[in-house]
Amino acid sequence: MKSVHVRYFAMFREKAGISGETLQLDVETTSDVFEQTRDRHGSAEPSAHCKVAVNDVMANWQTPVADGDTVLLFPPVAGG
Amino acid sequence: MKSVHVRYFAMFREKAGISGETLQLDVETTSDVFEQTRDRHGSAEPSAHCKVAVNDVMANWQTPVADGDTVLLFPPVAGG
Amino acid sequence: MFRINDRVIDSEALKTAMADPAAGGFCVFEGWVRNENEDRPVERLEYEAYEPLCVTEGEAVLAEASERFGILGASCQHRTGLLEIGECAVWVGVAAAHRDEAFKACRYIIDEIKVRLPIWKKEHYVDGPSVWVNCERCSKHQTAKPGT
Amino acid sequence: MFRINDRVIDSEALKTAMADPAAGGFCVFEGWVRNENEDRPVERLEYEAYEPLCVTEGEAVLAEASERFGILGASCQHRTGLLEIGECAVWVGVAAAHRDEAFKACRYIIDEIKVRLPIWKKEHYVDGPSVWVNCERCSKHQTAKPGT
Repeated sequence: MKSVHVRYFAMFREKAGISGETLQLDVETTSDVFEQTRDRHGSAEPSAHCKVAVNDVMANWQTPVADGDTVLLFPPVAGG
Repeated sequence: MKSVHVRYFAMFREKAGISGETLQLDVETTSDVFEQTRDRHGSAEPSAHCKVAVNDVMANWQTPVADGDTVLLFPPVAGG
Repeated sequence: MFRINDRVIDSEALKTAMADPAAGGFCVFEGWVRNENEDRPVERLEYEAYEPLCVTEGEAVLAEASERFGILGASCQHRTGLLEIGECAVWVGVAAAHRDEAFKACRYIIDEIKVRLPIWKKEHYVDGPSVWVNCERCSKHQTAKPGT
Repeated sequence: MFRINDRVIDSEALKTAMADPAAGGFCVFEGWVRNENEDRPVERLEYEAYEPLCVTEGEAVLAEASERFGILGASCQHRTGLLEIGECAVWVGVAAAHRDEAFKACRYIIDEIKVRLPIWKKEHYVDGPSVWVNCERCSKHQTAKPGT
Protein backbone atom coordinates (compact mmCIF):
# COMPACT_ATOMS: atom_id res chain seq x y z
CA MET A 1 0.00 0.00 0.00
CA LYS A 2 1.13 3.49 -0.84
CA SER A 3 0.13 6.79 0.64
CA VAL A 4 -1.05 8.90 -2.34
CA HIS A 5 -2.22 12.50 -2.28
CA VAL A 6 -4.98 12.78 -4.87
CA ARG A 7 -6.27 16.13 -6.13
CA TYR A 8 -9.53 16.58 -8.03
CA PHE A 9 -10.25 19.46 -10.43
CA ALA A 10 -13.33 21.08 -11.95
CA MET A 11 -16.01 18.44 -12.56
CA PHE A 12 -14.04 15.83 -10.58
CA ARG A 13 -13.79 18.17 -7.60
CA GLU A 14 -17.48 18.93 -7.68
CA LYS A 15 -18.42 15.24 -7.86
CA ALA A 16 -15.98 14.25 -5.12
CA GLY A 17 -17.16 17.14 -2.95
CA ILE A 18 -13.53 17.76 -1.97
CA SER A 19 -10.51 19.18 -3.75
CA GLY A 20 -8.17 16.48 -2.53
CA GLU A 21 -7.48 13.72 -0.05
CA THR A 22 -4.73 11.36 1.04
CA LEU A 23 -5.52 7.73 0.37
CA GLN A 24 -3.83 4.40 1.08
CA LEU A 25 -3.87 2.67 -2.31
CA ASP A 26 -2.46 -0.49 -3.85
CA VAL A 27 -1.36 1.13 -7.13
CA GLU A 28 1.49 0.97 -9.63
CA THR A 29 0.54 3.68 -12.11
CA THR A 30 -1.58 6.81 -12.47
CA SER A 31 -4.08 4.68 -14.34
CA ASP A 32 -4.58 2.56 -11.20
CA VAL A 33 -5.16 5.73 -9.18
CA PHE A 34 -7.74 6.93 -11.69
CA GLU A 35 -9.63 3.61 -11.58
CA GLN A 36 -9.48 3.20 -7.82
CA THR A 37 -10.81 6.71 -7.19
CA ARG A 38 -13.53 6.47 -9.82
CA ASP A 39 -16.23 6.08 -7.16
CA ARG A 40 -14.95 9.29 -5.55
CA HIS A 41 -14.55 11.57 -8.59
CA GLY A 42 -17.70 9.93 -9.91
CA SER A 43 -16.78 10.18 -13.57
CA ALA A 44 -17.84 7.93 -16.41
CA GLU A 45 -15.08 9.51 -18.50
CA PRO A 46 -12.52 7.11 -19.94
CA SER A 47 -9.08 8.13 -18.75
CA ALA A 48 -8.10 8.68 -22.41
CA HIS A 49 -10.18 11.88 -22.36
CA CYS A 50 -8.57 13.08 -19.16
CA LYS A 51 -5.10 14.23 -18.15
CA VAL A 52 -2.90 13.53 -15.17
CA ALA A 53 0.10 15.07 -13.47
CA VAL A 54 2.39 13.70 -10.76
CA ASN A 55 4.05 16.13 -8.36
CA ASP A 56 3.25 19.09 -10.64
CA VAL A 57 4.72 17.49 -13.77
CA MET A 58 2.46 16.48 -16.65
CA ALA A 59 2.37 12.68 -16.84
CA ASN A 60 0.51 9.96 -18.70
CA TRP A 61 -1.54 6.96 -17.65
CA GLN A 62 1.51 4.67 -17.57
CA THR A 63 3.47 6.92 -15.21
CA PRO A 64 4.52 5.05 -12.04
CA VAL A 65 3.24 6.31 -8.70
CA ALA A 66 5.51 6.17 -5.64
CA ASP A 67 4.65 6.35 -1.96
CA GLY A 68 4.04 9.99 -1.03
CA ASP A 69 3.37 11.20 -4.60
CA THR A 70 0.71 13.77 -5.39
CA VAL A 71 -1.50 12.74 -8.32
CA LEU A 72 -3.54 15.46 -10.01
CA LEU A 73 -6.61 14.20 -11.85
CA PHE A 74 -7.74 16.51 -14.66
CA PRO A 75 -11.11 16.05 -16.38
CA PRO A 76 -11.26 16.87 -20.12
CA VAL A 77 -9.74 20.31 -20.61
CA ALA A 78 -11.40 23.24 -22.36
CA GLY A 79 -9.06 26.19 -22.52
CA GLY A 80 -9.41 29.14 -24.85
CA MET B 1 -6.84 58.68 -83.13
CA LYS B 2 -8.36 58.86 -79.68
CA SER B 3 -7.95 61.43 -76.98
CA VAL B 4 -6.79 59.45 -73.91
CA HIS B 5 -6.14 60.80 -70.42
CA VAL B 6 -3.21 58.81 -69.04
CA ARG B 7 -2.27 58.87 -65.37
CA TYR B 8 1.05 57.65 -63.99
CA PHE B 9 1.58 56.40 -60.42
CA ALA B 10 4.55 55.90 -58.10
CA MET B 11 7.62 54.87 -60.13
CA PHE B 12 5.83 55.63 -63.42
CA ARG B 13 4.98 59.13 -62.22
CA GLU B 14 8.54 59.77 -61.11
CA LYS B 15 9.99 58.53 -64.40
CA ALA B 16 7.46 60.49 -66.49
CA GLY B 17 8.03 63.57 -64.36
CA ILE B 18 4.28 64.24 -64.47
CA SER B 19 1.28 62.60 -62.86
CA GLY B 20 -0.79 62.60 -66.04
CA GLU B 21 -1.31 63.98 -69.51
CA THR B 22 -3.80 63.89 -72.34
CA LEU B 23 -2.45 62.20 -75.45
CA GLN B 24 -3.74 61.58 -78.98
CA LEU B 25 -3.15 57.86 -79.48
CA ASP B 26 -3.96 55.24 -82.08
CA VAL B 27 -4.97 52.53 -79.60
CA GLU B 28 -7.52 49.75 -79.21
CA THR B 29 -6.73 48.41 -75.73
CA THR B 30 -5.03 49.34 -72.48
CA SER B 31 -2.10 47.24 -73.63
CA ASP B 32 -1.63 49.57 -76.59
CA VAL B 33 -1.66 52.56 -74.23
CA PHE B 34 0.96 50.92 -72.03
CA GLU B 35 3.26 50.21 -74.96
CA GLN B 36 2.83 53.60 -76.61
CA THR B 37 3.59 55.47 -73.39
CA ARG B 38 6.53 53.30 -72.48
CA ASP B 39 9.02 56.00 -73.45
CA ARG B 40 7.19 58.36 -71.10
CA HIS B 41 6.75 56.17 -67.99
CA GLY B 42 10.18 54.83 -68.77
CA SER B 43 9.61 51.36 -67.43
CA ALA B 44 11.22 48.13 -68.49
CA GLU B 45 8.50 46.26 -66.61
CA PRO B 46 6.43 43.85 -68.67
CA SER B 47 2.77 44.82 -68.45
CA ALA B 48 2.04 41.43 -66.85
CA HIS B 49 3.66 42.76 -63.66
CA CYS B 50 1.63 45.95 -63.72
CA LYS B 51 -2.05 46.82 -63.31
CA VAL B 52 -4.39 49.10 -65.15
CA ALA B 53 -7.72 50.79 -64.57
CA VAL B 54 -10.03 52.59 -66.97
CA ASN B 55 -12.22 55.41 -65.65
CA ASP B 56 -11.62 54.29 -62.04
CA VAL B 57 -12.57 50.66 -62.66
CA MET B 58 -9.94 47.92 -62.43
CA ALA B 59 -9.32 46.57 -65.92
CA ASN B 60 -6.94 44.20 -67.68
CA TRP B 61 -4.59 44.50 -70.64
CA GLN B 62 -7.31 43.45 -73.10
CA THR B 63 -9.77 46.12 -71.96
CA PRO B 64 -10.85 48.39 -74.89
CA VAL B 65 -10.07 52.09 -74.67
CA ALA B 66 -12.57 54.63 -76.04
CA ASP B 67 -12.09 58.24 -76.99
CA GLY B 68 -12.08 60.35 -73.84
CA ASP B 69 -11.25 57.48 -71.45
CA THR B 70 -8.91 57.89 -68.51
CA VAL B 71 -6.32 55.11 -68.30
CA LEU B 72 -4.52 54.65 -64.98
CA LEU B 73 -1.14 52.91 -65.25
CA PHE B 74 -0.08 51.18 -62.05
CA PRO B 75 3.46 49.85 -61.58
CA PRO B 76 3.82 46.60 -59.57
CA VAL B 77 1.93 47.04 -56.33
CA ALA B 78 3.35 46.55 -52.83
CA GLY B 79 0.63 47.00 -50.24
CA GLY B 80 0.80 45.80 -46.68
CA MET C 1 5.60 35.05 -21.85
CA PHE C 2 2.60 33.04 -20.66
CA ARG C 3 0.32 34.40 -17.93
CA ILE C 4 -2.90 33.10 -16.43
CA ASN C 5 -4.88 35.11 -13.91
CA ASP C 6 -8.28 36.70 -13.24
CA ARG C 7 -7.38 40.17 -14.49
CA VAL C 8 -8.91 41.81 -17.56
CA ILE C 9 -6.62 41.30 -20.56
CA ASP C 10 -4.93 44.53 -21.63
CA SER C 11 -4.25 43.72 -25.26
CA GLU C 12 -2.55 47.04 -26.01
CA ALA C 13 -0.06 46.57 -23.19
CA LEU C 14 0.64 43.00 -24.30
CA LYS C 15 1.25 44.19 -27.85
CA THR C 16 3.43 47.11 -26.83
CA ALA C 17 5.65 44.74 -24.88
CA MET C 18 6.29 42.81 -28.11
CA ALA C 19 7.50 45.77 -30.19
CA ASP C 20 10.52 44.69 -32.23
CA PRO C 21 12.14 46.75 -35.02
CA ALA C 22 12.87 43.53 -36.94
CA ALA C 23 9.18 42.51 -36.97
CA GLY C 24 7.22 42.98 -40.20
CA GLY C 25 4.19 40.94 -39.24
CA PHE C 26 2.15 40.64 -36.07
CA CYS C 27 -0.70 38.19 -35.67
CA VAL C 28 -3.15 38.13 -32.76
CA PHE C 29 -5.86 35.71 -31.78
CA GLU C 30 -8.40 36.61 -29.14
CA GLY C 31 -10.97 34.17 -27.79
CA TRP C 32 -14.16 36.03 -26.89
CA VAL C 33 -17.01 34.76 -24.72
CA ARG C 34 -19.88 34.23 -27.12
CA ASN C 35 -23.57 34.23 -26.35
CA GLU C 36 -24.40 30.68 -27.40
CA ASN C 37 -22.89 27.21 -27.68
CA GLU C 38 -24.44 24.39 -29.66
CA ASP C 39 -27.68 26.40 -29.92
CA ARG C 40 -28.00 27.05 -26.20
CA PRO C 41 -27.98 30.69 -25.07
CA VAL C 42 -25.04 31.31 -22.73
CA GLU C 43 -25.17 33.95 -19.98
CA ARG C 44 -21.54 33.90 -18.88
CA LEU C 45 -18.52 31.62 -18.60
CA GLU C 46 -16.41 30.53 -15.68
CA TYR C 47 -12.82 29.40 -16.13
CA GLU C 48 -10.98 27.28 -13.62
CA ALA C 49 -7.30 26.49 -14.07
CA TYR C 50 -4.51 24.73 -12.29
CA GLU C 51 -2.17 27.67 -12.67
CA PRO C 52 1.26 26.13 -11.90
CA LEU C 53 0.93 23.57 -14.70
CA CYS C 54 -0.76 26.03 -17.04
CA VAL C 55 2.32 28.20 -16.83
CA THR C 56 4.69 25.26 -17.38
CA GLU C 57 2.71 23.94 -20.36
CA GLY C 58 1.95 27.40 -21.69
CA GLU C 59 5.63 28.35 -21.70
CA ALA C 60 6.42 25.02 -23.39
CA VAL C 61 3.89 25.76 -26.15
CA LEU C 62 5.39 29.21 -26.74
CA ALA C 63 8.91 27.75 -26.90
CA GLU C 64 7.76 25.10 -29.38
CA ALA C 65 6.21 27.77 -31.59
CA SER C 66 9.43 29.78 -31.52
CA GLU C 67 11.48 26.78 -32.51
CA ARG C 68 9.13 25.49 -35.23
CA PHE C 69 8.36 28.77 -36.95
CA GLY C 70 11.41 30.96 -36.28
CA ILE C 71 9.38 33.86 -34.92
CA LEU C 72 10.69 36.88 -33.06
CA GLY C 73 8.34 36.71 -30.09
CA ALA C 74 5.19 35.09 -28.75
CA SER C 75 3.00 35.94 -25.79
CA CYS C 76 -0.20 34.58 -24.30
CA GLN C 77 -2.53 35.53 -21.49
CA HIS C 78 -5.50 33.45 -20.31
CA ARG C 79 -8.16 34.52 -17.86
CA THR C 80 -9.71 32.64 -14.99
CA GLY C 81 -12.92 33.30 -13.08
CA LEU C 82 -16.26 34.62 -14.27
CA LEU C 83 -16.40 36.27 -17.70
CA GLU C 84 -19.29 38.07 -19.33
CA ILE C 85 -20.37 37.82 -22.99
CA GLY C 86 -17.95 39.69 -25.22
CA GLU C 87 -15.01 39.58 -22.80
CA CYS C 88 -11.62 38.36 -23.95
CA ALA C 89 -10.78 34.99 -22.37
CA VAL C 90 -7.47 34.37 -24.09
CA TRP C 91 -5.01 36.51 -26.06
CA VAL C 92 -2.21 35.16 -28.24
CA GLY C 93 0.23 37.47 -30.03
CA VAL C 94 3.10 36.57 -32.35
CA ALA C 95 5.66 38.91 -33.91
CA ALA C 96 7.73 37.69 -36.85
CA ALA C 97 9.78 39.01 -39.74
CA HIS C 98 7.09 37.88 -42.19
CA ARG C 99 3.39 37.18 -41.99
CA ASP C 100 3.45 33.50 -42.84
CA GLU C 101 5.31 32.53 -39.67
CA ALA C 102 3.23 34.92 -37.60
CA PHE C 103 -0.06 33.33 -38.71
CA LYS C 104 1.18 29.75 -38.41
CA ALA C 105 2.72 30.21 -34.98
CA CYS C 106 -0.33 32.04 -33.64
CA ARG C 107 -2.60 29.24 -34.82
CA TYR C 108 -0.28 26.60 -33.39
CA ILE C 109 -0.24 28.28 -29.99
CA ILE C 110 -4.01 28.65 -29.59
CA ASP C 111 -4.62 25.10 -30.87
CA GLU C 112 -2.17 23.64 -28.35
CA ILE C 113 -3.31 25.87 -25.48
CA LYS C 114 -6.86 24.61 -25.93
CA VAL C 115 -6.02 20.92 -25.70
CA ARG C 116 -2.99 20.75 -23.41
CA LEU C 117 -3.44 23.19 -20.53
CA PRO C 118 -5.34 22.22 -17.38
CA ILE C 119 -8.13 24.75 -17.88
CA TRP C 120 -11.85 24.05 -17.53
CA LYS C 121 -14.80 26.07 -18.67
CA LYS C 122 -18.24 26.08 -17.11
CA GLU C 123 -21.06 27.52 -19.15
CA HIS C 124 -23.80 29.34 -17.28
CA TYR C 125 -26.93 29.14 -19.41
CA VAL C 126 -29.89 31.45 -19.60
CA ASP C 127 -32.27 28.50 -19.41
CA GLY C 128 -30.84 25.82 -17.10
CA PRO C 129 -28.09 24.59 -14.77
CA SER C 130 -24.41 25.25 -15.49
CA VAL C 131 -22.36 22.62 -17.31
CA TRP C 132 -18.63 21.95 -17.60
CA VAL C 133 -17.75 22.18 -21.27
CA ASN C 134 -15.55 19.50 -22.65
CA CYS C 135 -12.71 19.92 -25.03
CA GLU C 136 -13.45 20.16 -28.71
CA ARG C 137 -11.67 16.91 -29.39
CA CYS C 138 -13.91 15.06 -26.92
CA SER C 139 -17.12 16.93 -27.57
CA LYS C 140 -18.65 14.21 -29.70
CA HIS C 141 -18.31 11.68 -26.90
CA GLN C 142 -19.54 14.19 -24.35
CA THR C 143 -22.72 15.37 -26.04
CA ALA C 144 -24.03 11.80 -25.95
CA LYS C 145 -23.94 11.93 -22.16
CA PRO C 146 -26.17 14.70 -20.86
CA GLY C 147 -25.74 15.58 -17.23
CA THR C 148 -22.08 14.63 -16.90
CA MET D 1 -15.12 48.46 -43.58
CA PHE D 2 -12.01 49.35 -45.57
CA ARG D 3 -10.19 52.63 -44.99
CA ILE D 4 -6.98 54.08 -46.38
CA ASN D 5 -5.53 57.35 -45.13
CA ASP D 6 -2.48 58.93 -43.52
CA ARG D 7 -3.71 58.73 -39.93
CA VAL D 8 -2.14 56.57 -37.23
CA ILE D 9 -4.04 53.28 -36.96
CA ASP D 10 -6.05 53.06 -33.73
CA SER D 11 -6.27 49.30 -33.37
CA GLU D 12 -8.32 49.41 -30.17
CA ALA D 13 -11.00 51.58 -31.78
CA LEU D 14 -11.08 49.33 -34.84
CA LYS D 15 -11.50 46.28 -32.61
CA THR D 16 -14.15 47.86 -30.41
CA ALA D 17 -16.21 48.65 -33.50
CA MET D 18 -16.26 44.92 -34.30
CA ALA D 19 -17.66 43.72 -30.97
CA ASP D 20 -20.29 41.05 -31.59
CA PRO D 21 -21.88 38.86 -28.90
CA ALA D 22 -21.97 35.94 -31.36
CA ALA D 23 -18.20 36.10 -31.95
CA GLY D 24 -16.01 33.49 -30.26
CA GLY D 25 -12.82 34.15 -32.20
CA PHE D 26 -11.10 37.32 -33.33
CA CYS D 27 -7.98 37.32 -35.49
CA VAL D 28 -5.85 40.35 -36.27
CA PHE D 29 -2.93 40.88 -38.59
CA GLU D 30 -0.81 44.00 -38.38
CA GLY D 31 1.93 44.84 -40.86
CA TRP D 32 4.72 46.70 -39.10
CA VAL D 33 7.52 48.72 -40.70
CA ARG D 34 10.65 46.70 -40.11
CA ASN D 35 14.19 47.91 -40.00
CA GLU D 36 15.61 45.90 -42.88
CA ASN D 37 14.65 44.33 -46.17
CA GLU D 38 16.77 41.79 -47.97
CA ASP D 39 19.69 42.64 -45.70
CA ARG D 40 19.56 46.38 -46.31
CA PRO D 41 18.92 48.59 -43.27
CA VAL D 42 15.72 50.59 -43.77
CA GLU D 43 15.23 54.02 -42.20
CA ARG D 44 11.54 54.55 -42.98
CA LEU D 45 8.84 53.66 -45.51
CA GLU D 46 6.65 55.78 -47.69
CA TYR D 47 3.30 54.51 -48.97
CA GLU D 48 1.55 55.98 -51.96
CA ALA D 49 -1.93 54.80 -52.92
CA TYR D 50 -4.61 55.56 -55.43
CA GLU D 51 -7.28 55.80 -52.79
CA PRO D 52 -10.53 55.57 -54.83
CA LEU D 53 -9.60 52.18 -56.27
CA CYS D 54 -8.03 50.99 -53.02
CA VAL D 55 -11.40 51.46 -51.36
CA THR D 56 -13.28 49.68 -54.16
CA GLU D 57 -10.87 46.75 -54.24
CA GLY D 58 -10.47 46.68 -50.47
CA GLU D 59 -14.23 46.48 -49.93
CA ALA D 60 -14.39 43.74 -52.59
CA VAL D 61 -11.73 41.72 -50.74
CA LEU D 62 -13.63 42.04 -47.43
CA ALA D 63 -16.88 40.96 -49.11
CA GLU D 64 -15.16 37.95 -50.67
CA ALA D 65 -13.77 36.92 -47.28
CA SER D 66 -17.23 37.18 -45.73
CA GLU D 67 -18.75 35.03 -48.42
CA ARG D 68 -16.01 32.39 -48.51
CA PHE D 69 -15.52 31.92 -44.79
CA GLY D 70 -18.89 32.81 -43.25
CA ILE D 71 -17.41 35.27 -40.78
CA LEU D 72 -19.29 37.81 -38.68
CA GLY D 73 -17.25 40.86 -39.59
CA ALA D 74 -14.05 42.05 -41.25
CA SER D 75 -12.29 45.37 -41.21
CA CYS D 76 -9.10 46.79 -42.68
CA GLN D 77 -7.19 50.04 -42.47
CA HIS D 78 -4.09 50.88 -44.51
CA ARG D 79 -1.85 53.88 -44.06
CA THR D 80 -0.32 56.20 -46.61
CA GLY D 81 2.57 58.64 -46.31
CA LEU D 82 5.78 58.38 -44.33
CA LEU D 83 6.03 55.70 -41.66
CA GLU D 84 8.77 55.11 -39.14
CA ILE D 85 10.25 51.77 -38.07
CA GLY D 86 7.79 49.92 -35.82
CA GLU D 87 4.69 51.77 -37.02
CA CYS D 88 1.62 49.84 -38.13
CA ALA D 89 1.11 50.16 -41.89
CA VAL D 90 -1.90 47.90 -42.22
CA TRP D 91 -4.42 46.40 -39.80
CA VAL D 92 -6.81 43.55 -40.64
CA GLY D 93 -9.37 42.26 -38.10
CA VAL D 94 -11.84 39.40 -38.47
CA ALA D 95 -14.54 38.33 -36.01
CA ALA D 96 -16.11 34.89 -36.38
CA ALA D 97 -18.03 32.33 -34.38
CA HIS D 98 -14.97 30.04 -34.34
CA ARG D 99 -11.25 30.53 -34.72
CA ASP D 100 -10.75 28.53 -37.91
CA GLU D 101 -12.78 30.95 -40.05
CA ALA D 102 -11.23 33.94 -38.29
CA PHE D 103 -7.67 32.83 -39.11
CA LYS D 104 -8.44 31.82 -42.69
CA ALA D 105 -10.36 34.98 -43.54
CA CYS D 106 -7.72 37.23 -41.96
CA ARG D 107 -4.98 35.55 -43.98
CA TYR D 108 -7.04 35.74 -47.16
CA ILE D 109 -7.64 39.46 -46.70
CA ILE D 110 -4.02 40.45 -46.11
CA ASP D 111 -2.81 38.22 -48.97
CA GLU D 112 -5.26 39.81 -51.42
CA ILE D 113 -4.71 43.35 -50.15
CA LYS D 114 -1.02 43.02 -50.84
CA VAL D 115 -1.34 41.95 -54.45
CA ARG D 116 -4.53 43.65 -55.66
CA LEU D 117 -4.69 47.18 -54.28
CA PRO D 118 -2.96 50.08 -56.03
CA ILE D 119 -0.51 50.81 -53.22
CA TRP D 120 3.21 51.38 -53.61
CA LYS D 121 5.95 51.34 -51.06
CA LYS D 122 9.18 53.28 -51.20
CA GLU D 123 11.98 52.22 -48.90
CA HIS D 124 14.24 54.92 -47.55
CA TYR D 125 17.55 53.28 -46.70
CA VAL D 126 20.17 54.23 -44.18
CA ASP D 127 22.92 53.79 -46.78
CA GLY D 128 21.62 54.90 -50.17
CA PRO D 129 18.89 56.34 -52.37
CA SER D 130 15.23 55.40 -51.89
CA VAL D 131 13.76 52.60 -53.98
CA TRP D 132 10.21 51.64 -54.92
CA VAL D 133 10.01 48.19 -53.43
CA ASN D 134 8.46 45.87 -55.95
CA CYS D 135 9.47 47.75 -59.04
CA GLU D 136 13.00 46.42 -59.05
CA ARG D 137 12.09 42.95 -57.85
CA CYS D 138 8.61 42.34 -59.14
CA SER D 139 9.44 39.34 -61.33
CA LYS D 140 10.60 37.51 -58.26
CA HIS D 141 7.71 38.76 -56.13
CA GLN D 142 5.12 37.85 -58.74
CA THR D 143 6.22 34.28 -59.23
CA ALA D 144 7.56 33.33 -55.82
CA LYS D 145 5.62 32.83 -52.65
CA PRO D 146 4.15 35.92 -51.01
CA GLY D 147 6.61 37.91 -48.93
CA THR D 148 5.64 39.83 -45.85
